[in-house]
Amino acid sequence: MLMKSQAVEIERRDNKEGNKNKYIAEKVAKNVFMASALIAVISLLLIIGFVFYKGLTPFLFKGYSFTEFIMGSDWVPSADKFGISSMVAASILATIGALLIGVPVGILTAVFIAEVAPKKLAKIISPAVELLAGIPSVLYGVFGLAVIVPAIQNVFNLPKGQSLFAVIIVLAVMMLPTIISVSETAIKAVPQAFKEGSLALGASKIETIFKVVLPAAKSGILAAVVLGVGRALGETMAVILVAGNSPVMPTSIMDSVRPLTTNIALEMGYAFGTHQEMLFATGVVLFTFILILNIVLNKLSNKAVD
Amino acid sequence: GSSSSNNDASKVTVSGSTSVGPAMESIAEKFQEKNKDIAVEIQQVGSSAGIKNAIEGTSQIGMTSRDLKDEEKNAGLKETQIALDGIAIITHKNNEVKDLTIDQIKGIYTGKITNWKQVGGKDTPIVVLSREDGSGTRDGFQDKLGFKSEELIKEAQISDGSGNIKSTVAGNKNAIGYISFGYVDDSVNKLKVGGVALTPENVKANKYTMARPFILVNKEDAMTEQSTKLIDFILSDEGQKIMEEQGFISVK
Amino acid sequence: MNSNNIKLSINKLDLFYGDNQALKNIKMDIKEKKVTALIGPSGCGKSTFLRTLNRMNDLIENVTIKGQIEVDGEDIYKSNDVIKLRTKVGMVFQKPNPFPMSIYDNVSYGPRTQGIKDKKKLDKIVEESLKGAAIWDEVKDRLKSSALGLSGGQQQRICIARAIAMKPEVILMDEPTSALDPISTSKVEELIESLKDDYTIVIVTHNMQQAARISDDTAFFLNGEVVEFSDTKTMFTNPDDKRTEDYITGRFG
Amino acid sequence: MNSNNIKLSINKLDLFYGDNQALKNIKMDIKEKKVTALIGPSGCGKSTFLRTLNRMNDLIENVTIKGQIEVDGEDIYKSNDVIKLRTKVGMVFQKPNPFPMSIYDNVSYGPRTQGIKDKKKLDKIVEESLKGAAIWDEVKDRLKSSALGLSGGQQQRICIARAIAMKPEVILMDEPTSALDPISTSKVEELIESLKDDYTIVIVTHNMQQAARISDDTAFFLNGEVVEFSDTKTMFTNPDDKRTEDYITGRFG
Amino acid sequence: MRKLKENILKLLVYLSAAFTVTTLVVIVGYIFVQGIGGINPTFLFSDYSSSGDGGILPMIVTTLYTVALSIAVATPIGVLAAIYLQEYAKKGKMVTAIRFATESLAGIPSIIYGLFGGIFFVVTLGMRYSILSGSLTVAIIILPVIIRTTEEALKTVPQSYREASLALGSTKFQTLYKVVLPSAIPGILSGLILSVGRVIGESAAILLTAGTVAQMPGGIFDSARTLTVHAYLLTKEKGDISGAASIGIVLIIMVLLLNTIAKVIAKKLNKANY
Ligand SMILES: Nc1ncnc2c1ncn2[C@@H]1O[C@H](COP(=O)(O)OP(=O)(O)OP(=O)(O)O)[C@@H](O)[C@H]1O
Ligand SMILES: Nc1ncnc2c1ncn2[C@@H]1O[C@H](COP(=O)(O)OP(=O)(O)OP(=O)(O)O)[C@@H](O)[C@H]1O
Ligand SMILES: [Mg+2]
Ligand SMILES: [Mg+2]
Repeated sequence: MLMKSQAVEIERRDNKEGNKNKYIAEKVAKNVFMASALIAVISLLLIIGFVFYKGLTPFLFKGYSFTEFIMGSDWVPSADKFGISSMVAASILATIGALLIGVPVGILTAVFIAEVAPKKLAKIISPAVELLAGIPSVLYGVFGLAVIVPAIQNVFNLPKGQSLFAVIIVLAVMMLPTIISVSETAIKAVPQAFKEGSLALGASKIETIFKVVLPAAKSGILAAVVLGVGRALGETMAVILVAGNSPVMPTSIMDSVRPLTTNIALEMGYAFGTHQEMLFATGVVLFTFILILNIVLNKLSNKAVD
Repeated sequence: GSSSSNNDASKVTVSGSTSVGPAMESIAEKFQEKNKDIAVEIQQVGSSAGIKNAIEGTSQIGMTSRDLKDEEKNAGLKETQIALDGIAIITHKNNEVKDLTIDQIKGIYTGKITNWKQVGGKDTPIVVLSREDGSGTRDGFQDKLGFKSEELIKEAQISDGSGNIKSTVAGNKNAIGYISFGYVDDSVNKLKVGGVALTPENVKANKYTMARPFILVNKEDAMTEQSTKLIDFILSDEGQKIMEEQGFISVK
Repeated sequence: MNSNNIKLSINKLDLFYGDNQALKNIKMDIKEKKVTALIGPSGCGKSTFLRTLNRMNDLIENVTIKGQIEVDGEDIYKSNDVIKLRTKVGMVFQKPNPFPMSIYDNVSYGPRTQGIKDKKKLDKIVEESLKGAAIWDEVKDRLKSSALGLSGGQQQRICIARAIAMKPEVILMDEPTSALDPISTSKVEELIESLKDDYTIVIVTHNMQQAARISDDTAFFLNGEVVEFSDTKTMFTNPDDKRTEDYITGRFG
Repeated sequence: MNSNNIKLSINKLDLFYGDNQALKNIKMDIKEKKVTALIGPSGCGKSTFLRTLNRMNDLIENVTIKGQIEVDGEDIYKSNDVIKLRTKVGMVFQKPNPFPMSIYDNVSYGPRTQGIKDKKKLDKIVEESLKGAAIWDEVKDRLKSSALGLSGGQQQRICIARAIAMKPEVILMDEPTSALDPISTSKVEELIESLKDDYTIVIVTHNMQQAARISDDTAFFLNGEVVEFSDTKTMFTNPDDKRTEDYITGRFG
Repeated sequence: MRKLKENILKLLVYLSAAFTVTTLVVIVGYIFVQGIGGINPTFLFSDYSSSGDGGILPMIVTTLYTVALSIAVATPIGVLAAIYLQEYAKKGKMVTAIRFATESLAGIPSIIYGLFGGIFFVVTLGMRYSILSGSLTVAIIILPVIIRTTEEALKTVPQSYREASLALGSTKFQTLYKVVLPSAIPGILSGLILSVGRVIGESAAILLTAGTVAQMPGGIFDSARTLTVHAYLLTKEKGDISGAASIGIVLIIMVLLLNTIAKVIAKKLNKANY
């Protein structure tokens, strides 16, 4: 029999040919990976350190009160008044609003591209969305200023259109590309076997998507949301143009607001000394804010599925 | 391009205010035409960064559109005023109010006047636009009107940059703002102040009082033959003429 | 009720993966409330055939299907209601594919999509189905833990439970006992035996004894063709075709 | 060579998935160049046990392993060289898991990672291995097409071919014929028979006849314990334990 | 009931897609309408002049430099770091902490990165205002995006592939390189495309590190002005919206080209995948 003859000339394929290389490669690779992770972590730590050092200086060494900073309502740097309560409120409201619009629209669009749309259509929309990611935020701002702001002003018959509402729309639109492309990849990676299993049980395509595919892609979708929110929150250039930037506590969605990020970007160019440090302190607050947001998002998405 | 070493003797590095920057670019172009062996590098990174760069030696010359703060002055910088910039008060093109007094403007910016009809216009609220705290234009503007940042009406819309104020005013019929004279165009309406129009002549003659200086700062020991030559060129008749062409007002 | 009613009627069925013909001119009548076994060497097209019966091949790109399949006299490839079809025609896949959810959620998935919300009702369905699939005792204490943490055979039985929880009219089973030990196998066979009273069952198996034991009709596939299709007794005692005989007796190949 | 050399020696092996004990105090000596069969009901720990032998369970989180496993007298959980271990101890998984690559690339994968680059040599290995796994004829014309487009049984044989292409010393097979028709099954059994001359083989099977036919020793697992471990003949003719007897004769449960 | 719910969900999916597509069309349309008038050969292919009749060639070149450099720096570090976190590092507090820090940094406004880069690269490391400083700064900005998307891509590769490869005596690295990474390419690619977008769209951070010199850069050690910085300065100082929109058109086309190139390359890399 065939197998016999083969068995006779058996030749074990162990540690002979080029096998040493493989061990070396493994060692080298592991170290390279670790080094990269280290570089990444170090550069990220450097930035965190830098922001915190700069941002905490006024409170640690200059006798400013952190509570007053957080709770204070007046922001007049030239008069040495640094209170950001209105900005914290603006940031929270703007983020929640943008999340409420951007996240569902983004995820559902990803669903459309990955599962619902005909292949040909998906092939057009998907790169088009990536295009949205490449448009500089300045242009989103210009667009917001020239189109969205007047639209709000006219539709609601207001003296001005710069408002929390405009910020929410612009942010929601800006987080879309990230949420869509990252979720799309996650949805596409869900094994066919899961879908088959569900469809074979008489579930419709939509049921399959919402009950099996999305939960199975949850980790990727969460990443999409986190990155999308990050992109939107870190965005300043567009927001500056549509927010109005008045440092007052918003009482309605049509009020002008100054979110934390804009405060930083707006004044950094001319800021100096304590004023500049206070802008970094704003960054520290923002960082904490995002940290909390991420924790909440993680918790929420864990609950939603288990 | 050229090597970027700071010690490169043939290179002059300038950085700072975005208001001064474009004018400096024009000057540099002319200057380089005349001095082929000298390269001028201009960074528009904001007044504060420019001053900081001059102090730290990242640049030889800093450009600022605001006065130096005490701490900055202590760093031993030499200041050279190279031009004046008139501050234009602008409104929407369809706004029928064409002239305001200093007091009216101050009233509007401090919240005492909130409706256009109080100054002879339509019965619509006034949307006040201002620059960010720390801005040179804002400093100059408030100085001349005589009020402090704290008094600025809380609801004022804040924009960074003359361009953004101009775009916003051009799009909102209720708005009022102020920008650097060099950037005014016919998309907006430039107001007279107390009956005086903003022209270089009027600024020079001190009739139109709302103006701010453009200043170059430098550390003495950072200066080279070339950088000194550049400053001299700016202050020369030819340099000042370019400044005027750019819409600013000569200091001579 | 006439027990020789035709539940599924397949006629002139051709199937291509791209240019590759995997099913050739299949003709077969599957009787209601009977067990029909599909046998044949690996790669001969059994799974492919099974998957055409509930239009699962619709999901694969580049598949071309010609011919006719009727369920209860209705051409399934003409109707648009795939969902109704699949509710009627349940399936257990060759590779166990539990959802990444808890065991309970896996089994109650079908009923829930059917709109059943009553917790008690669902509990009952889950228990019955798991018992039916001979796995209740093993998992009753861990219904809330993930189905992915189960052994291969356990996963397979979960998938069986998931399919019968739907109470379909036809159940397609692709080697449902391939990963099972003899005891579970005989339990599943018992289950099939008892399901026969109410369901039409089509089963792919590599186990000749199993086919002989549980099926009423048997189809022998070879290279995408049905070589022989007749009642099981005849086929196993007195096959028409030489190739069938060779295969059944293991003399083939 | 003494054919009763001990190749793998397992001692006091406990394994936990989290808090759940899946293997309890296993003791077993697996002889060189013999076939050892693992039998037992679904979920009893056969796969888990098999996967400890080449440290595949290292990849699962929350697994705790106690006790000792020696290959050629060396404690595999003490040594750091898992790679050498796995080169020596090959594996065929319960669920066929071909790579998303061509058939050729799947089979030549192992040799290539071992540094073999010579195209001719690789061609030869691929051909031999596919022949050995009784699938050469079916795929020889489509070696360059994706292994994922194969039928279940074909995929399983590709995975067998992939494992023997490495020429390991020990081959662990988790139900290698579960998805195969009788002919392929007997071909794989022949393969195992012939491999025995050079390899030590551990095989999980649910098929008692298969265990009886091909193995020299058999271990019967129940609830994570080895109830009985002896040479196959004894076990199938004269089992020590009542439970073994019940299981083998199908009277169990 | 079931049908109704189903139809509502379906409707929501379609509405969302419609919203996205409309937004896209309106924004891109706006940019084209505003900017197309400014597009001409002189604008595209001639050197910049402060008098306004010059072109944006130096900015185009600078943008390409910046994209190439920052992607070249961030991709290997980001992808390799993600591999380390996902495949090598012991799951635990440390990894969770790193992931959290990474994600939270993704939300810090880029101007802060700019200030950091302005101190760290420009002054401390003596790189001065240069394309290099700018690229390194944005490289840090896009690091979180690359790390996180790569991690997700790795997670979606079925464990059975890894098991199969390791069981064949492959090293972890071989497994990664030959099986895992090819399967993860689409995910990594979408991260890269997002990052290219982010680099191209960045203004504040680059302005403070690469500077704004409107001249043709001689190399990566020169200070220069990217397209976006140019657009930013135009809108901010001059309110020149149509100028900015013209640049926007150039950027859109550039993004389109870069994405296509990225996909072609990925396809090549991905030949192992069926
Ligand atoms: N990854 C896992 N996490 C938690 N529990 C597991 C995991 N894998 C297996 N188990 C449990 O360990 C026990 C033994 O499983 P194992 O896969 O070893 O069974 P088996 O004997 O191979 O069964 P089968 O014949 O069905 O494949 C089972 O109860 C199973 O549910
Ligand atoms: N998705 C696919 N794309 C291309 N060819 C396929 C695909 N699925 C199956 N085939 C081919 O179609 C033929 C029939 O496959 P099928 O899965 O129906 O076989 P089977 O009879 O179920 O075999 P097994 O007993 O091994 O499961 C085989 O040659 C197989 O390679
Ligand atoms: Mg099959
Ligand atoms: Mg098993």
